[in-house]
Amino acid sequence: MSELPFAVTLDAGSSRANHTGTWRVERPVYVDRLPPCNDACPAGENIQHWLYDAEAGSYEAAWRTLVEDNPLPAICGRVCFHPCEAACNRGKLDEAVGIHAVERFLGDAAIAQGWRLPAPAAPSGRRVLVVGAGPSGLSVAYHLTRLGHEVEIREAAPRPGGMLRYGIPKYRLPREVIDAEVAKIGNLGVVIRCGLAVTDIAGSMEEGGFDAAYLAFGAQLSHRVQIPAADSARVLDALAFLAGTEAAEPPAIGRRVVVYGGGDTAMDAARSAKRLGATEAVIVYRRNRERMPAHPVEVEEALAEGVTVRWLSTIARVNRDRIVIEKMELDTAGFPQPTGEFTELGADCVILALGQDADLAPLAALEDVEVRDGAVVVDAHLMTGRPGVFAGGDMVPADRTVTVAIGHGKRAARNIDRWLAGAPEAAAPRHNLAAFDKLNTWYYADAPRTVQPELEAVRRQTGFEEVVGGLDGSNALYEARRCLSCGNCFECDNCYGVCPDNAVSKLGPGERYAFDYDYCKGCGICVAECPCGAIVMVPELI
Amino acid sequence: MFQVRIHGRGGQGVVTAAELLAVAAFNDGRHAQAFPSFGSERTGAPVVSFCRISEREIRTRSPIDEPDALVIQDATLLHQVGLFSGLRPQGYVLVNTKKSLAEIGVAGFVAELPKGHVLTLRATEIALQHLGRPLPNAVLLGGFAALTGAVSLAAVVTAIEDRFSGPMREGNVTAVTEAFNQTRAELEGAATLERRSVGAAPD
Amino acid sequence: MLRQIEGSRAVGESVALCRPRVVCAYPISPQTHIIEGVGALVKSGRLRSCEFINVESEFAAMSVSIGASAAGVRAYTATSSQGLLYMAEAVFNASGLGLPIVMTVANRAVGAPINIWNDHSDAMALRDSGWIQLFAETNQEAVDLHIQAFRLAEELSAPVMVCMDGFILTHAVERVEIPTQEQVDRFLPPFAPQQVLDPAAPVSIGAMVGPEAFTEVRYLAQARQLEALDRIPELASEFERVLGRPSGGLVSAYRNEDAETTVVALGSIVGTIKDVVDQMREQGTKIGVVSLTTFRPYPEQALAEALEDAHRVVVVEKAFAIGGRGILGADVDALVSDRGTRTYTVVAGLGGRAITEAALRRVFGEAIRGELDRVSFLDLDRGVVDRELARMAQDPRTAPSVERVLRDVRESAARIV
Amino acid sequence: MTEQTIKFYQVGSFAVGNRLVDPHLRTVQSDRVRPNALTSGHRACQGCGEALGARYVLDAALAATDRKLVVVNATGCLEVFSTPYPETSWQVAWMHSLFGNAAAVATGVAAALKVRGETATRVIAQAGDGGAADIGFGCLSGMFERNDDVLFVCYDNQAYMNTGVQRSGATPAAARTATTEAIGREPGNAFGQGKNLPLLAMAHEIPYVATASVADLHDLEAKVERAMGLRGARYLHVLVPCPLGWGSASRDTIRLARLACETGLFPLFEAAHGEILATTPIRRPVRVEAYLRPQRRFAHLFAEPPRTDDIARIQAIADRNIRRFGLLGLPPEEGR
Repeated sequence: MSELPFAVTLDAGSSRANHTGTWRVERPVYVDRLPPCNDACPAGENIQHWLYDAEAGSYEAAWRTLVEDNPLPAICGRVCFHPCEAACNRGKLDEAVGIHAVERFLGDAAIAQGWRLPAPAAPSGRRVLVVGAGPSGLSVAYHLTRLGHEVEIREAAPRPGGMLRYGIPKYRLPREVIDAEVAKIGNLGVVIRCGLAVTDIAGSMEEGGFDAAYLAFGAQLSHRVQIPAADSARVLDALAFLAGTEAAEPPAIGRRVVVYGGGDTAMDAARSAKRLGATEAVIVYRRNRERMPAHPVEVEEALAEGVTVRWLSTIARVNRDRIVIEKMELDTAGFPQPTGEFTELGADCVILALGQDADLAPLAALEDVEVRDGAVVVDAHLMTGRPGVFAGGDMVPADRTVTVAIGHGKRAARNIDRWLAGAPEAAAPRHNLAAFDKLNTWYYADAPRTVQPELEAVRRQTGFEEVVGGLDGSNALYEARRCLSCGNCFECDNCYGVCPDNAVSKLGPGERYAFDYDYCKGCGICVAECPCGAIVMVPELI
Repeated sequence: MFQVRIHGRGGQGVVTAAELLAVAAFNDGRHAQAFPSFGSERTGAPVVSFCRISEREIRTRSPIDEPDALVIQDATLLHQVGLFSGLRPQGYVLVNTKKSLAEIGVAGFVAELPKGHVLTLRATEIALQHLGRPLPNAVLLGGFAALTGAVSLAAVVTAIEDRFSGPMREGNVTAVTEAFNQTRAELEGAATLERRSVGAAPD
Repeated sequence: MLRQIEGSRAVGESVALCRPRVVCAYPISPQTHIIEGVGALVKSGRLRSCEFINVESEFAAMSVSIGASAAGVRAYTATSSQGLLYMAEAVFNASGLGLPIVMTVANRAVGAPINIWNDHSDAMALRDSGWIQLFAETNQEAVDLHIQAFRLAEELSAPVMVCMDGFILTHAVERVEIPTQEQVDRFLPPFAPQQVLDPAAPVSIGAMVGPEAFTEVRYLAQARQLEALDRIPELASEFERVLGRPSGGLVSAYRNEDAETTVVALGSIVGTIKDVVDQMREQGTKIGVVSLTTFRPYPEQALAEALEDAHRVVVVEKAFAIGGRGILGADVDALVSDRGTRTYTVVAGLGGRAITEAALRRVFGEAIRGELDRVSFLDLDRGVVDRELARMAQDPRTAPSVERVLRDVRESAARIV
Repeated sequence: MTEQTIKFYQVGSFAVGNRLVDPHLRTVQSDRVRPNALTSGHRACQGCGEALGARYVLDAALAATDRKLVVVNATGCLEVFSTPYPETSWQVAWMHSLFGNAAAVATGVAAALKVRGETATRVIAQAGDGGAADIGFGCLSGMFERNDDVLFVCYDNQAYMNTGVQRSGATPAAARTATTEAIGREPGNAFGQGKNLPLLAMAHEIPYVATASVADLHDLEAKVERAMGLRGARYLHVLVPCPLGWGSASRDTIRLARLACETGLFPLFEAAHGEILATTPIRRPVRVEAYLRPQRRFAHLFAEPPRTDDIARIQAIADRNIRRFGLLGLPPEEGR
């Protein structure tokens, strides 16, 4: 073929010499946003990240990502009230991703597969005393050990777990799960000494050569109220009762049990009573359902199991086989006020579940540790007034939940580490939140949440078998894949595909994409069509 | 140069006749030029076609307004104005009819033409007899050959054989030959009276 | 092989011998027999590996040819009159893209009033389309010019239009020498396109060219046409060598040596003029005729040489630039007037009006005696025109004059017949 | 259940690809080394739907034909913005002849390829709605009727955009263009019978007719692949929003294409030999207002007082499509 006709015929692809990027007044930029689930997690888990691993079927990788923040996934997956799911953007689309179910699946898989927690860093030569082997103590011990510090946990109870073991019934949290995850932490070299109550903190640190201490002995004293009662009346406190269910010889409660209180412990007590053979388990609560502190799920499960509730009632007196109840009414401020109306209710036993207090006696000796409203005062780094002594969990002012306690442990570990190193705090910058309005949900296929199998009601009332079952491999994958990856690129190729100017380069698996600003005209289609809101337009600085 | 004008109606093969005549002349080793009266004629409408025959190359493209011969395929055209216009004094006329010249009443027009230059031929009848179809055009060329001697019978037959196939071919060849012989006979009949030779070569 | 054959069929044979690979057919008189002929040769298998496509319009006919040519095969089509104008846009496009398409134009008048008969209005309307335009005097020349046209088009990457008079040539049955395939193959090599749509070596054909380069594109097109002025005579002589017959070229002169009066014309009318020249020479008139086989590119130099000794030039042409003057006439006048040569334009044969030898003898005589208008219409019916002009003078708002003139002509015709 | 068989819920079937989707299930556009038949540096407006559509269709066709493809382009935006001397954005064998003759030129190319025995090389003709529905319809219909081996793709942006947004035979009712101003008693384009090119193509009973949208890439690519798998005349009608002509935000190009389908105003379907084979059901039905409101060419419908009557007529058109094509997953209307 001879020379091409001048001008009329052109060689292919020559327009790349024409840099249309100069037309642009705004430029697209890739960003990472903070997913609502991560934002809401008290333990500071990178939930989206471990779901990203899980959705690829890489369960061990997912578990490893998970335990970067929380060493107790099998436990949290069962007992955490998962604020992450309340925050999940998918909830606005169909239903929230069943994050806790996947977490539990990963935790259980780790137990079944015998995956080991990441090995500790090189020994720092520093020793830290942890008081209390509850979730917070276990968490801090784990993180400190990974940082290379030597940790010893002292626990007053005969076995580790604290409220996990003595506050939560086994039908919600099987004990072998506690044992397995505690064992993983023990395997890292954490020394856990049970049946050893610490009464003299300073002395113990001195004698044990500890450079710092973390106090997490929780709140195990049941709150006491004065109720007129006949000598013959049988009155128990909830924590003792629940702890008793752990013992070989469970406490005698009779057929008709009244539980006084409206928190989760009240629910646990009532449901446990049922399991111990009570034909009636009646909860007496002074306010109405809306104002009940117990977690709704707990209430529903309790009612489903035949527990009944007397709303707007207080116990005026306890007799041998019956109690007197006074009707209440809420004032404008929502506080219950007596009405003077009384009724009676048959009861072989009354269990008081009116909240717990921390036993702060051991702190009395530490004059520089301030105690206010029955809680230890700590600074932003969870350090008490006494340098090197930190505190967390139920004994500091915060929500008293397992996950919050675990979160305290993680934070405290970082802070103790810095304190030991004498390093200043280096606060990591937080990304902007990936709110629902940042998403283009068209690109997400419809996928309803998987329902975890539940133990049928009859079997629930006859034993302490675990009520809620777990996911299997396939539906865990399914559930993980329901994640919208809010605010963070998951390489769907949309931007690469929808650019009319081929101004997006695909960098390959895990490498995401790059804009070619030589050609990008700034139309913004990539921003509009990004499913997860990981691109923003910023003005060109001309 | 010998120039022929053929009159007929659309569908009677007027144009074909001129072409066959040209091919026949070509077969005789002469130059020939056949062309229709260009236009979009429809069946039944009066149609004219032309043919020039010459010893030399024919260059002119002008219409034939002074023909040496007229072939009239359809007697109903006879009284059309200008049918005989431009006919040379020594010209020939061949009319397709079974009637006599007197009967068709053209005596007046052809009075001054030489004796034996005006003949009638029952071409349609002959065509029906040999082709089973009223297609007089080829048949008339047989009579034309005999009347004018402008082309040989053999050349006409060859032209027909090249042009047609099957029964049309056979039928036309027979018909043309019969037409030629009839005409020749008719002329000879006249000649015995007139002592006149026929088939004079064209100028 | 020497045959007594209709012009259209002869051209069909000739085109087939050139082995076109894509042929488009759309009927229009008087072109139709040509494309029917080619179609029959494809159907019968005599013309092999050729796509014969019945298209929906002349516009499509040229467009399909454009695509085929751009895809690297030899493409051919034929048309007339309204058809040529209907495809006009594509005609310009083919030359602009430098595609060597060959097209026969069976010349016919352009309406309204609709008229199927011969003149050159159609070809002249596309005079500036960038195509090379060749005019055939005889059917023999028409046959030969097509063979040369493909060679010329493909050498220059420019389309060629072979013009032949509708009916007068297309429907005339006369003696024509049809070359052998072997002869044509020797003269016409296989098509080697300058550009081709090839997925393996992609290019973009038909870019948009702005003011910065459009002039240059046009200049190069002109250069290509001027190149044709050199190639056409060379090809003509090579053609004679291979096929043993002179044909084509730029201009051809007949008895023009020592001629004081030279007639210039295009196409089949030249034959009639030659007879008239002979007749007038016999009376001692020094007259000759020069015909342009190549009209575009305009063979300025060759024509100028042919007209060097003429005292006067009479241009007989079958077209007229309404509002202007003769088209060929103007070209010729521009060429010779500065030497003081007087030129006359005789517009003749419009819409198939017969051009008689007598009429030609008359106007040539008038020209020689200096009695001829610079521009005149041969055999114009003055009566009709004068009556119409008079009527228009009285009432400017009458029906289109053209209709009236036609009616009068019909009336007078009825009186004659 | 094995991993492959699990649908990837972050993407479903709407996005253009994903790290966990099987390679064979990914779109051509998601390929890191896709052909880019129309490459960077072209002069299309920001957010040009036609530039997208052309790349989507031709890349898919190149993939389906092992890159043996010739493209014929009618005059129009696509041609002007892609090939201004001295640069061309095409990376395929491409030619432009005229506005109205793309189908015929393609016929010529196909015929040439046939006689050259290069039957593996396929031909696509592409034009805007003007070059297909109006000035080019004669040639298009002829190509259909002869069943020439050409896929004709119409990138429908519903007006003559190249010349400054004038009405075409494909301009929707009530739309404002430079020649159907939004003034007077009947503002915008009149409510006529419309010129439904896909149905006209079906009337030719050619082997394949389909409609597609730049908002549903999997669907579009599947249709191109299907079309390239067939011989004879095929027709693909792609809706390509034009930010300039529609008066929409450049970032909304794909969103509007999506809404056109979800309202029922632009039904997605496939037909063979004149009979509808399949329709792509509407996923999340919406009223036409959602589609009309973001476009300035319909702004007069929402002025004071709003033209509820016209909006209702447009909704009726959408409803008829939904009935006729069974766009809600119901069987297509009988005796269509």
